[in-house]
Amino acid sequence: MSLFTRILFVLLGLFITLNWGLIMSGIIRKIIARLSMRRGIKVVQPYINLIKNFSIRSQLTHGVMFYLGPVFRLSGGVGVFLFMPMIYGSIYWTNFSFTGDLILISYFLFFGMLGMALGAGEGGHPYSAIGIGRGLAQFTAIEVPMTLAIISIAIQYNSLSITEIVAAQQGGIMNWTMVTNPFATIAAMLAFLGMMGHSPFNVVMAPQENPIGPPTEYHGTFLGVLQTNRAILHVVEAVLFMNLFFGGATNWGILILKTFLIYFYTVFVGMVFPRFRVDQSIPWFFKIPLVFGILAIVLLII
Amino acid sequence: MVNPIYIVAVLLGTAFLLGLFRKKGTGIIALVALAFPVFVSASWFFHFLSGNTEVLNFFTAGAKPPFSINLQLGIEEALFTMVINVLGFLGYTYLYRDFKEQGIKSTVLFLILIMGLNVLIMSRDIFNLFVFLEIVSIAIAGLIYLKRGADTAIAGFKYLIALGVISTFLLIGIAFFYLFSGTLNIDDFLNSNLPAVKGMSMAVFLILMAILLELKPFPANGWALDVYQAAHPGISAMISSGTATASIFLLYKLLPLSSIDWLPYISIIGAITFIGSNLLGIAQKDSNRLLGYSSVGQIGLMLIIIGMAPQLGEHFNLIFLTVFISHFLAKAGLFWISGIIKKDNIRQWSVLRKNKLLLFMFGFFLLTLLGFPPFPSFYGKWQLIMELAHGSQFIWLALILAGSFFEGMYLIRWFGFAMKEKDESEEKLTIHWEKMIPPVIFTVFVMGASYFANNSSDYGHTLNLIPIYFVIALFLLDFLPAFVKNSLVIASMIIYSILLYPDISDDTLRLVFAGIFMIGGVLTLFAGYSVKGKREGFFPFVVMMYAGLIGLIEAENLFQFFFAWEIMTLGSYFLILRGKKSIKHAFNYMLFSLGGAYLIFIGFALSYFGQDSLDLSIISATTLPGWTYTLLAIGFLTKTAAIGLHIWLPGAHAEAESDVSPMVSGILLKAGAFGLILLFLLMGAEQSEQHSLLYILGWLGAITAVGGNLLAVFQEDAKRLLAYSSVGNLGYILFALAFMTNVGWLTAITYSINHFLFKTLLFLAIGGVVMRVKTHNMYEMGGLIKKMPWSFIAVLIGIITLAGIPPLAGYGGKWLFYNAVLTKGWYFQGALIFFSGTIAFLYAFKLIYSVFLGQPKDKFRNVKEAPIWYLIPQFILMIGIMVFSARPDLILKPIGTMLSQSNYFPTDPLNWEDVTATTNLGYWSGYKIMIVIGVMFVVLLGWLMIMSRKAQKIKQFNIVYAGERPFTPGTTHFSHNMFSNYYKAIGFLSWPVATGFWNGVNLFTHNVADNIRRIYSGNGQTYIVHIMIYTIVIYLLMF
Amino acid sequence: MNELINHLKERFPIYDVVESTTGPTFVSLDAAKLIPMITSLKTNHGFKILVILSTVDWIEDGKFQLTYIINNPDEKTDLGIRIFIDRENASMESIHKLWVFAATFQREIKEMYGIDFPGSPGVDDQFLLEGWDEMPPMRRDFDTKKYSEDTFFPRPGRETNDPAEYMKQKLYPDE
Amino acid sequence: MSDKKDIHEDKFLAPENRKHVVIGPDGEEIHVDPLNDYFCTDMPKVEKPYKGVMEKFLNWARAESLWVLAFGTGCGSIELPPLFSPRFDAYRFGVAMRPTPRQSGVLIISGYLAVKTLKRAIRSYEQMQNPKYVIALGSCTINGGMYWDSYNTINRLDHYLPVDVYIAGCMPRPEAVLAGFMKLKERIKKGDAEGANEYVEKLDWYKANQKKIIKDWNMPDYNW
Repeated sequence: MSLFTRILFVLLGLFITLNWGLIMSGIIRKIIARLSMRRGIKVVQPYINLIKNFSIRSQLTHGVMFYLGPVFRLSGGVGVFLFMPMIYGSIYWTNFSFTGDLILISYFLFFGMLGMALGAGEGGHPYSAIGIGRGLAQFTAIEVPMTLAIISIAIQYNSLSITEIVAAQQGGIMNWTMVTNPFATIAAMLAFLGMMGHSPFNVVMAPQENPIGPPTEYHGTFLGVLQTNRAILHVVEAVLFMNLFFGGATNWGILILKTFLIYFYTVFVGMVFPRFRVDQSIPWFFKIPLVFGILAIVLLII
Repeated sequence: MVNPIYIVAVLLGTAFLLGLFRKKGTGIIALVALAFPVFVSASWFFHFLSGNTEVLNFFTAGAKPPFSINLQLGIEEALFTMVINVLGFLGYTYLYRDFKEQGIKSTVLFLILIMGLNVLIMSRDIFNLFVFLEIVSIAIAGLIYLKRGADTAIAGFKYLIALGVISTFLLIGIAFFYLFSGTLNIDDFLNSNLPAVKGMSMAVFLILMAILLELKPFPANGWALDVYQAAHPGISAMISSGTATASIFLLYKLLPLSSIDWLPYISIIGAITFIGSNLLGIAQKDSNRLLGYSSVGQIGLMLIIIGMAPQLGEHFNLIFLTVFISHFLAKAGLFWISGIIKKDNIRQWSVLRKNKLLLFMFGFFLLTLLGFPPFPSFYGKWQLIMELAHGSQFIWLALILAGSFFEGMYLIRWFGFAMKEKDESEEKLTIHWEKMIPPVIFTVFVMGASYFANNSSDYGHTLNLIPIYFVIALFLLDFLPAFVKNSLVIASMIIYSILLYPDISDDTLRLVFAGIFMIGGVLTLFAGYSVKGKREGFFPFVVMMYAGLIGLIEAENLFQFFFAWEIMTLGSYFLILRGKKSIKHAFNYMLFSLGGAYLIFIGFALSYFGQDSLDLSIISATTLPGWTYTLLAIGFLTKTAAIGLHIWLPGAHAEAESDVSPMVSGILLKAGAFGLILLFLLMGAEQSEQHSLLYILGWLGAITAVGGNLLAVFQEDAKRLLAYSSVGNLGYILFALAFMTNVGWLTAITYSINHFLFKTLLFLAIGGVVMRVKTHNMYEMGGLIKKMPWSFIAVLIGIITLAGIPPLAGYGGKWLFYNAVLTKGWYFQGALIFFSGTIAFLYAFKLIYSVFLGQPKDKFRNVKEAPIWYLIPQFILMIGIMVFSARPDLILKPIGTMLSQSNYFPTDPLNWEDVTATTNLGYWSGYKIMIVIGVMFVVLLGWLMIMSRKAQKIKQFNIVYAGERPFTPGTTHFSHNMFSNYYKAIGFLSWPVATGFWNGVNLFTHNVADNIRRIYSGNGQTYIVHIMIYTIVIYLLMF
Repeated sequence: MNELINHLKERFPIYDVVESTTGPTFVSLDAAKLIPMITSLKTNHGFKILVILSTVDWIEDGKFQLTYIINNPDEKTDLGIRIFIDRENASMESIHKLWVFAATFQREIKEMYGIDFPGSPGVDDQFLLEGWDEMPPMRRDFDTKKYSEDTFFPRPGRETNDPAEYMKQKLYPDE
Repeated sequence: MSDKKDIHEDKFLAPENRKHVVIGPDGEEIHVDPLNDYFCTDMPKVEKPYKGVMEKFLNWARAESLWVLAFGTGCGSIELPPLFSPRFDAYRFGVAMRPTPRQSGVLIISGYLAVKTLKRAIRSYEQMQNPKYVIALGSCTINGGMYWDSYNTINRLDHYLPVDVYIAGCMPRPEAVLAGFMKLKERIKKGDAEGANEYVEKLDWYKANQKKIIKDWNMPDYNW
């Protein structure tokens, strides 16, 4: 496949991902509304919000890094997409996954975080820094079960390549990591809760106490960029977990179904549990998810 | 040749004749009289040295013994009389002014003293020895009174009492000796082959005991310490260097009398003295008394050596002479300096800084005492330890090094005070020129002795001394402006690198580290251009440090390695000591380095056990693998600051000067890593049997990584934060090395390179900032991005690399790490490592946010960008990071090839497909990742720029603040105690356990020293009791 | 309570004692005697709490009335002390040394009535009003309606009706 | 501006806002003028809307996505939370609360405005981005309501901020607020709701009115 075709397919895939991300968040919001007996937003409300934000006429900037923050953030999201093989068995939807593997993706997630942190820092708002401090602190704890789970999978499949991990899970639900390595799945899915930043792990943005955390100063186009990234990243992160634990996807339909369920799971948990403080959430991650992560490795070794 | 009897005659004659003269001219006459023996003994010494071996025996009064006294002058006697006479001459020069005030009496006593010492060395008649011992004692007692004062009088009196007791022993011993042997002549006795009589051994015991007591063995030496403390330093110098020399020689001379093997007992006495008095020195604050302890300690060491003579064999001469001459020159020099500055408390020695020459000599003598290379005692100690190990005397070896360590403790602390303690005294240092001459001459002698020691040492000739000569040259050129010297150093380093390249170009591993040391050295030196003025005492030590580093690379045998290691330690110590508040930290650094170096020393010695060469390869053939490797590993770990041994690092790195911090943190730490690499290779690399050691080191590395990073998170001081981060990163390297797999080692080397690149970069950038804002506290800074955009970019690149975020080089390290962890199977340690990697985000963010982002402070409204000389190396390093990120294969491929082809690590290598690295687990293409991310980033940036091109620029307080306005920048900048909730969650992991432990050890040592010190009650009677008990105990031990 | 009043009467020139079964007992006092009496009440009689310090503007008499209500938490009794001070250059001794937070009451009174409490911490700082440079607004000679009309752009067309009249007219126009 | 009185002579200027001197790291004196150094002193510009279909489309999007600044000024603020309860569910109209003015488009003045609160309301309004809308809730904002003769409560909001929609009542119930939102949407879609530009065009007048009653501004004229 020529580079040009590949880029074309990458852009197309990005477009699909973005749209699915927006629609997915719309649907989820709708479901939540119905759960609380409301009509709720329109399903296309995320689109409208996005257009609205891009149509804001005036812009403010605190400095160069304020500009670069959203760029880093979106690069992080898009980059994770670029390095992620979306559809198993398709030569068109594997993006640039030949440049790196699972480790690349799990570390590239930080790229966006760092950019956001710096951009928000340049904004000069103390709440931004407080939010980032909390977010990073929580992330260190999240990373522990996540790492253990990744190590566990890598031992199980003797590979760090996502494509190979997905390939090993083909052939029915009994081959999914979810079944073959349940403890790693549990550990990682608990970590996933923290990664997605829904309640109970949303103290980073906690609107009632810390206006909105890092993006306090962001508005208009900048906010639009951040929202775009959010839409893409939610899908891609769900795809990552789908690939690692739930057998991957062989076509877009399955991808959409699985990512939806994975994403819905975090929202579902978020609806049920109240918010943790950072000094509560970190010890929590060092308890149950850590135990599952260790179990996942110990069981594989023996 | 002049008959040495004239020495006695001239000195005695002058002493008598002096009375005829009035005051005028007596000094000159005495000086001339003292010069005469120097001439005589020196001429004899060179006479013997030039190949004449015939020993000169001559007799007083022209008759044979026992009717006359026979004197002997061989090469030994010639040497010892020569040094004593030189000391006498210089000592008199030093005391010239004091004697002039005192009148003739003192001069007479001094002449008598020198005469007595000469005879003590030459005489072969026991009774004669006794007589002259008495003469010497009385002369000294008289001279002690030179300095008037109550304590002088008391000390002199105690001295007389103690010597009275000792003389009694001696006299009784001699009486019995004569009773049993019928002769008083040593030679006669030795030739007569008398049958061993029981009482004879008692007689000899008493004689030797008296001589030993004269040597002030611990703990029966309270009287001597009081003398050192109270007497005029010029006299103390004579006692410490002169009488001790004579007594040692006396002991050496009389030992053959005994039919019992005294040597083990002498060693034991020496060891107790050496360790005991050095231990007590730790708690000592009075400089003269401290020197006294040190003197006694050194004599103990010499006793050990004499006692060990049979084991040392042919090396005895070198070992004994180097140790002796070091002590002799340095101690006299230090006492003289003490007399010049007239300060008792070691803290007040900071006045030394008023005179550069004095300070230099002070440091010179201290280092001579400490046995640092290239000073003579280094060669002696090396040979001693090696021979002891060869003869499997491991306990002795440990004892000697323990004693040396204690000695190091107080000497270094003293030196720190002199260098850095606040100098409160206002008065000018009055220096008489004639007082400066003797120490200067002795300094020159030390240099000469070093040269001879180097030449006569077995391995000295293999050393590459060019860098050392360069250091000396820089000392001489210290008057030049800083930029000239800086250019000189840079040029020489570049030239040296070019010269060095062909030698190591086939060893990729060495090449990498040489690259880190030399390129890093040149880059960090660039920053030095921003310093105005002369910057005295900086460049010699920089060169010394780099000479040591490069010496490590070049080392082919253990000796060269250890030599380079010590040189490096010394240079870096001086560099660290230059910082403003670094007195305590430099002390800690030196202490840990010294301890570590001694462990390495023992490790080397152990591997020498049972082998004949000193080649590096003997480590792999060691017969005591467990001990050797463990000791060596711990030794190297003190340099890499593994957790538990890390407490010296943060302070030392943080408080050093702005351009020294990157040297010691980015570059110097790699010396430890290099040491470990060398050790692990010699342990047999992949075939190593040391699984448990490696396993422990692996855990240690992981815990170090977590600990270092976690501690970094809670720092408020930017440089301390970076320093703790270094601890963590060296933990990674240790962990990866302990894998002992191909990929593991590649990881370690990648990390070494990365850490060098980003830590040097960060320290330079932060150093530049600190230079401008004049504070280390991050919460005091803020918003500096607008003032220092270039520094900001440097820090940004640095922390992206540090955090291991793709596409920069740090990510390569992480990827390799995962592969290595998975291949090795150390999963949980690996998880700890990755956990610590995420912790790195916390401090990386804190660093860049608190310093560069957030609210600019009023104070720093006008600060300028860091000096261009700081920025240039930063940009070179950034380019380095970029290149290494995009094309890691350029460096990693050759190393990988070397590792897998050299039989070290043949299995599971990293495969390279063009620019993509693959293992059987995954793949990584730095080049492609860079391109993908770069293109995407630029596209998105362009898009956003177009979208928000009209954006209004606003200022720091234009933030949403609930309709209010922020109060002040200081209260709006969120930085201090940024991660308080993190501390709440897992802060207990960062409690200072290690610091507490080492403080406890320190306190314990001091308490022990303090408690033992109480036996010195200051009471003369107590001292006598000590002497008696001591003698009885020795007697009981021997019979 | 009577006991206390009698006790006080012996020592301080209180007058105008108004006793109540439901609320606090009020006594009046010379301004000069306030500090000794209130100190005595606090230290000797257990009135540990200052409930409120309030002001009444008796413009007709040319007096300000300051009311200190104090509370004895052990016996659950309240005592109100009224004092009267001149309206011109009104000034009163501060009691912030007895109760630190009294400074806040005094600061408010300074702002709203212009009564000075020399020595009270922060008494001149603005309290509720930001940037107020008119007459203290709670004084009865301050015409708040006129001020409002002058300052706040009153919307024209506002009518004022007597509610009773208006309701009658609207609801029962026939009667 | 109408009166160019130097703000530094203002007796109400807070101490931390006065010019002062600090000592820099090299011992040099640095003169700090907080008002100019800490704040952007530029004036806002009129942001011209697009023409034709494009603007219509954008206006539709703006109307369907109304982000309200969570800022309650008076008793009316208690009427707002029910809007998002299942009973009234304002979300279905694209209305949402945002905690920061930067991201909000609608400022609801919910009830009486004391002078002190007005100052914060104006600052918050100025920190919102163009286009932005103001809904005035309750009679107090229209003519002062029951506080019409108070010395401390404003009578007519439209003298200080450009109001798009008034909702009468004391207090208006949530249904009325929803009706107000509908009205606002209509205005936006028609392109009438250009309050932000109006405010900029008549900035002098607005500022004069604001400064008449707000005497301790403690900031440059426009709060970015």
